[in-house]
Amino acid sequence: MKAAVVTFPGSNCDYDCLKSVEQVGAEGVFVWHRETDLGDVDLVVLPGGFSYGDYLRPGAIARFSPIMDAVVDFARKGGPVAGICNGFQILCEVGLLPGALLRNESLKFQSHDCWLRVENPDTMFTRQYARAQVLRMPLAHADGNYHADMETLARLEGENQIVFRYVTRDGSLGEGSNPNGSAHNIAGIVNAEGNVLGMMPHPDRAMEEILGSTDGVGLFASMVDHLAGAAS
Amino acid sequence: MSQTDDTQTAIPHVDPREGDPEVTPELVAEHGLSEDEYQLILGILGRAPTFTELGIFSAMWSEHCGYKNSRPLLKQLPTEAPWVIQGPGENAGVIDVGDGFALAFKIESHNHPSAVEPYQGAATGVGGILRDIFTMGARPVATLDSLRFGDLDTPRVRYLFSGVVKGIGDYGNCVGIPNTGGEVYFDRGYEGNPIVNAMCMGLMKHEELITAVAEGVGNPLMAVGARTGRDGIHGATFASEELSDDSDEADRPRVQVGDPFTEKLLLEASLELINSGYIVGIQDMGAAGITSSGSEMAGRTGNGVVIEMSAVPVREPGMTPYEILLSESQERMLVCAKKGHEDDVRAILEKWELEAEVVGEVTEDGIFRITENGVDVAAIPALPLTTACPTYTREGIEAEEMAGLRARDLSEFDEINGEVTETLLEVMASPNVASKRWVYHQYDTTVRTGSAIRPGADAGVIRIRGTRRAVAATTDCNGRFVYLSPRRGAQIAVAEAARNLVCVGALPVAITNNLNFGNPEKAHIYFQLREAVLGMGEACQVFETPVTGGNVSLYNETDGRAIYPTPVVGMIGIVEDVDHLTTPHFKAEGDTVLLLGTNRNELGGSEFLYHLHGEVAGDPPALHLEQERRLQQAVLGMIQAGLVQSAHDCSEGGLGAALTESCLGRGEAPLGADIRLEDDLPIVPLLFSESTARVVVSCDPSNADAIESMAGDHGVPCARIGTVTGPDSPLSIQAPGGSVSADLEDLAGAFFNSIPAVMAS
Amino acid sequence: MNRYHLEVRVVPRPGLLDPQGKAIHHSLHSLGFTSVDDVRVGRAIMVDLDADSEDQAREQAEEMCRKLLANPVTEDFSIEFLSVEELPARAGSSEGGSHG
Amino acid sequence: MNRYHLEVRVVPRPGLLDPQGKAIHHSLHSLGFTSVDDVRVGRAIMVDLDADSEDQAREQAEEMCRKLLANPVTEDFSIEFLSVEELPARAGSSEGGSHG
Ligand SMILES: Nc1ncnc2c1ncn2[C@@H]1O[C@H](COP(=O)(O)OP(=O)(O)O)[C@@H](O)[C@H]1O
Ligand SMILES: [Mg+2]
Repeated sequence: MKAAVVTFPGSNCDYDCLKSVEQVGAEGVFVWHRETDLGDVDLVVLPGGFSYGDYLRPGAIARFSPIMDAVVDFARKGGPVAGICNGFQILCEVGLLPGALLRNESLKFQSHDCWLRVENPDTMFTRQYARAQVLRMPLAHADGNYHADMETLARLEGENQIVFRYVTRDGSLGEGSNPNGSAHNIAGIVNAEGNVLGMMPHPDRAMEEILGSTDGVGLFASMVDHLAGAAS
Repeated sequence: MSQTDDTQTAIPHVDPREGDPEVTPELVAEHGLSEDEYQLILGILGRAPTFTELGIFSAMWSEHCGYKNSRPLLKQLPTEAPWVIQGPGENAGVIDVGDGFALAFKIESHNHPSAVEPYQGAATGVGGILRDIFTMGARPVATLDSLRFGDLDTPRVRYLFSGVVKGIGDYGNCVGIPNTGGEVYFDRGYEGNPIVNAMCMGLMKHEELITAVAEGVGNPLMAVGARTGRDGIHGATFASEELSDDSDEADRPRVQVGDPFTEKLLLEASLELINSGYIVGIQDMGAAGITSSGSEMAGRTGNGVVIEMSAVPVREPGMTPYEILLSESQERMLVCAKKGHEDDVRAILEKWELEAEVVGEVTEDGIFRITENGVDVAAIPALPLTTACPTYTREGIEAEEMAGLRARDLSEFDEINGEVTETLLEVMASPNVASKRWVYHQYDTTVRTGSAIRPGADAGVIRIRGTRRAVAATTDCNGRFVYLSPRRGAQIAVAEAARNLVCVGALPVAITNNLNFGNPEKAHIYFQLREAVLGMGEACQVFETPVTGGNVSLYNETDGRAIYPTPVVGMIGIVEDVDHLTTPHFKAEGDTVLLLGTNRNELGGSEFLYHLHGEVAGDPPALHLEQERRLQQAVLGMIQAGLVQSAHDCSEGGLGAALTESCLGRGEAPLGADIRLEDDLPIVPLLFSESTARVVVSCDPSNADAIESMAGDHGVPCARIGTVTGPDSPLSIQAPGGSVSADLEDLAGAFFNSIPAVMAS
Repeated sequence: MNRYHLEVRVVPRPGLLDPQGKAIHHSLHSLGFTSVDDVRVGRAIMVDLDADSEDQAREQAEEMCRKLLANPVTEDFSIEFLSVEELPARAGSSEGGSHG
Repeated sequence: MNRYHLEVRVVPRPGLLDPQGKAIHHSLHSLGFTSVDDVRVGRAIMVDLDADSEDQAREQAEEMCRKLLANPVTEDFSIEFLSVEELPARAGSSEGGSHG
């Protein structure tokens, strides 16, 4: 099983994502943004970082990278695409996911652990998690404040497209649960077809005990799981 | 390779350049060169320098590049150990960290630029130190930042503080280098003259090490990365001038703007270049830009270089050789490539969307030669340019008031009328003791998944993937101690750094340092500098932590007022096995709490005195280097033997703060503690003296005996002072001189919220 | 062929929360500027652009905004011409404005 | 008393590197907008302000820039009036413009 990790100029979590897919048994390959062909890969990860320095808007320039046509094509054909942090921002800019990620309410870059509640365990990205399971992962971004218009939010809610929500340590939506001002505490969503995921927190940084959490393993394992199932 | 003596005889004549000003005594003075220094230049050239040459000398012989005042002192520092691979003199020091890995590390100051423009000043400081590391062939794995500001109660200071922190964060976050620690102090002693020191460490395999040399006559020199603009002209000399009130105005055109995105590309491209084998040397165009990189790369080998100005990619039209040579535009490198591989080098840079242009070549005549459209505009023997800079050993006399200040009797503060608990809360809320979370939550601390211990412990730790090992790093310096007693203060800085490292389970192995001082031409400042360097050297001997490099920032004065002498110590430690990693926080109810070391009545220079009484006075805590050494060996032994659950040293805020921090941890799962102290000291000095050689550890009760006997073996005092209690219990301290009972929530409020609250105002 | 100096102004959609504007509004008040009644913060993108006519320049600028400079989900844009200078005609310059 | 809608335009000082402008310029070119010749990026701060006269409004806006909106070391600012509406006179409104 082969996973492409796309490297844009300014990506800096590409290495972490490669390690993550390898840890769950996939073969990871870096794909440079100037390529126009993903090769024979089974899943695509758009890693975090500061593609093009986040200049103008995070993801605004990267979404025009040559490789993105191939990524969009891969997604439209139903291939699993996961965008983490800057990857999420790119997916919104290119239109594979609805909405946009605005500057954090604090107006600051925020770097600390956060807690996520699994809202929808029935996706190819979350099948190894339990519903309402609370996960611990680092977040590290300045623009993670998810925004979409009312209809879109209603649709996301109605169609179970909200996969992860920010919660407090004990799993509640109460005070202090929302680190960046995201609408409906949204931390991660999938597209209507369920094969494109975007999330701001970093499962790729929650893969080993020594890093403080292994809660990210389930996300990468779920994808591999799903593909293995599809294959057999 | 040619000898310098025969090049001396062959200095080419150089005609003054059309349109350049005439070199007059006034102009020489404006360039910060003394009459004697000018005579020296005449001797080296055998003729008068051109305007361009004058600029070159003034930059290379500035304090920043030439270490005029500090070199003789720095010579006294210990620099050698079996594990030191690269000592002072290169872009960064390098040590062996085991399993075939080497660590490059260095600290650099950007005090003056940050005082003028905090955001860009701090950002470009980070950019510079990153380049120093990856030009050695190492991939940066962590940064640290050591900061000093005035008291937080003025808008100006809050502006500087938030600007500096944002600048450091935005740059490092974008390049993708985790921050793993640092320090921040607020004290009127830094009013108007903040200190911004950035440290970086990078990992490499031994064979990946490369140095900054221009070797192989005929090899091309290539300018790589960003284009050259008029930024920071004379930044190097400017970094060695006192600030005055109007500096905001005066320094405008000099502000350099950082481009972390280009830096990230440059980082990846440089490491790829170095591994490609297409180049022989590479150096950052840092202070004094092409001038220092070009002449130093040549000077190191005895070769010469010739550089053609019209070949240098510029950002603005009409730049003169003088401007191009002294520009400090960021994110640029000078590369010495292997002849015939120019296109291979270009191809790698092209992949990373960067420029690389051949601007010159290595010559055999030992001359640093600059041409403009083929015409010489400067020709200076490289070796004397980089090494003949005169040095000064000045007279140092301690200011009279100091003896009196040290002798100040502090017994009046021994007792508190009122609740000791209240005082503890006040001390915990003091910005110098309070959590620096507001700062490091703006820094990416987890990118590249190496961070085994993030900021918030005694030291930061980065694991080495594929091994059991890890490297720990910390920066420390209590400027008040150094101010009151320079020699001991500097020793304490080294001792605390080492103590911080052993507390996380690391063996201290080497330091880099940043000497932040006032104007050394003043006798009392030179005294501080000399004594501090002496003290640092003495301590480094005892702890076996040689100095592999550092940075000197002098003239840190505003309107004649100097900062506290601040010799920041950046120390590296090696963790043999990640299983040894230890944090300051109590882990389990029922664990036994022990204090290693001795409590003393030593309030001198303490945060208690400053925060509650506005005084910086008294004799700083005593330091017995051998005792401190034994304590640290004992602590490390206990940790490696797996006996302790937590370890935390006592520093700012004393034992009271150390116990509180151990209870609170990161605020997630605080635990109370029931502490009983036997010492018959008055309560204030007992809780708030910042005596050295003390560490609070907690352990499973079954290990307490083993810890005591191990302490005994090392001749280290050890007392069981209590037990860890539950999450709903307070921190309670009983002592002959008084008692404390503080709810964890109150302590947490004071400790975690005080800086955010001030910054929100 | 002329060179047009124009400003592309990209501002957050009305109704969209603008934390940056809110923060500035707040600090202005605490600085005593109590007569300030609303603040919104956007980007001012200063573009120098070669085109044969103002219409052509505007058309190009608008397409830049739709494609890259503004995010339709969250931002509105407006274009303002600041100044113009004539360029010495040069071969091929009329293609200056073409783009795929 | 009128309400002035104005734009405070804050742009990087000439000569200073503008990494963001550089990146956008580069991107516009690769998108085919080859007639773009320079791009600099600043902030467009849209301010609604109550004052008795345009002069008074301008004076206030300029002081805001000096005190808060622009960084004198790295940025230049300019002020542009977009529109104005008259406000029903209300007591004390004339103090609207006062500030320390
Ligand atoms: N400027 C900073 N950047 C990053 N981390 C910081 C900074 N200042 C303080 N810290 C972190 O906060 C913790 C406490 O700092 P400090 O009180 O200086 O520790 P210590 O007294 O043990 O040296 C440490 O983990 C330190 O790394
Ligand atoms: Mg400590």
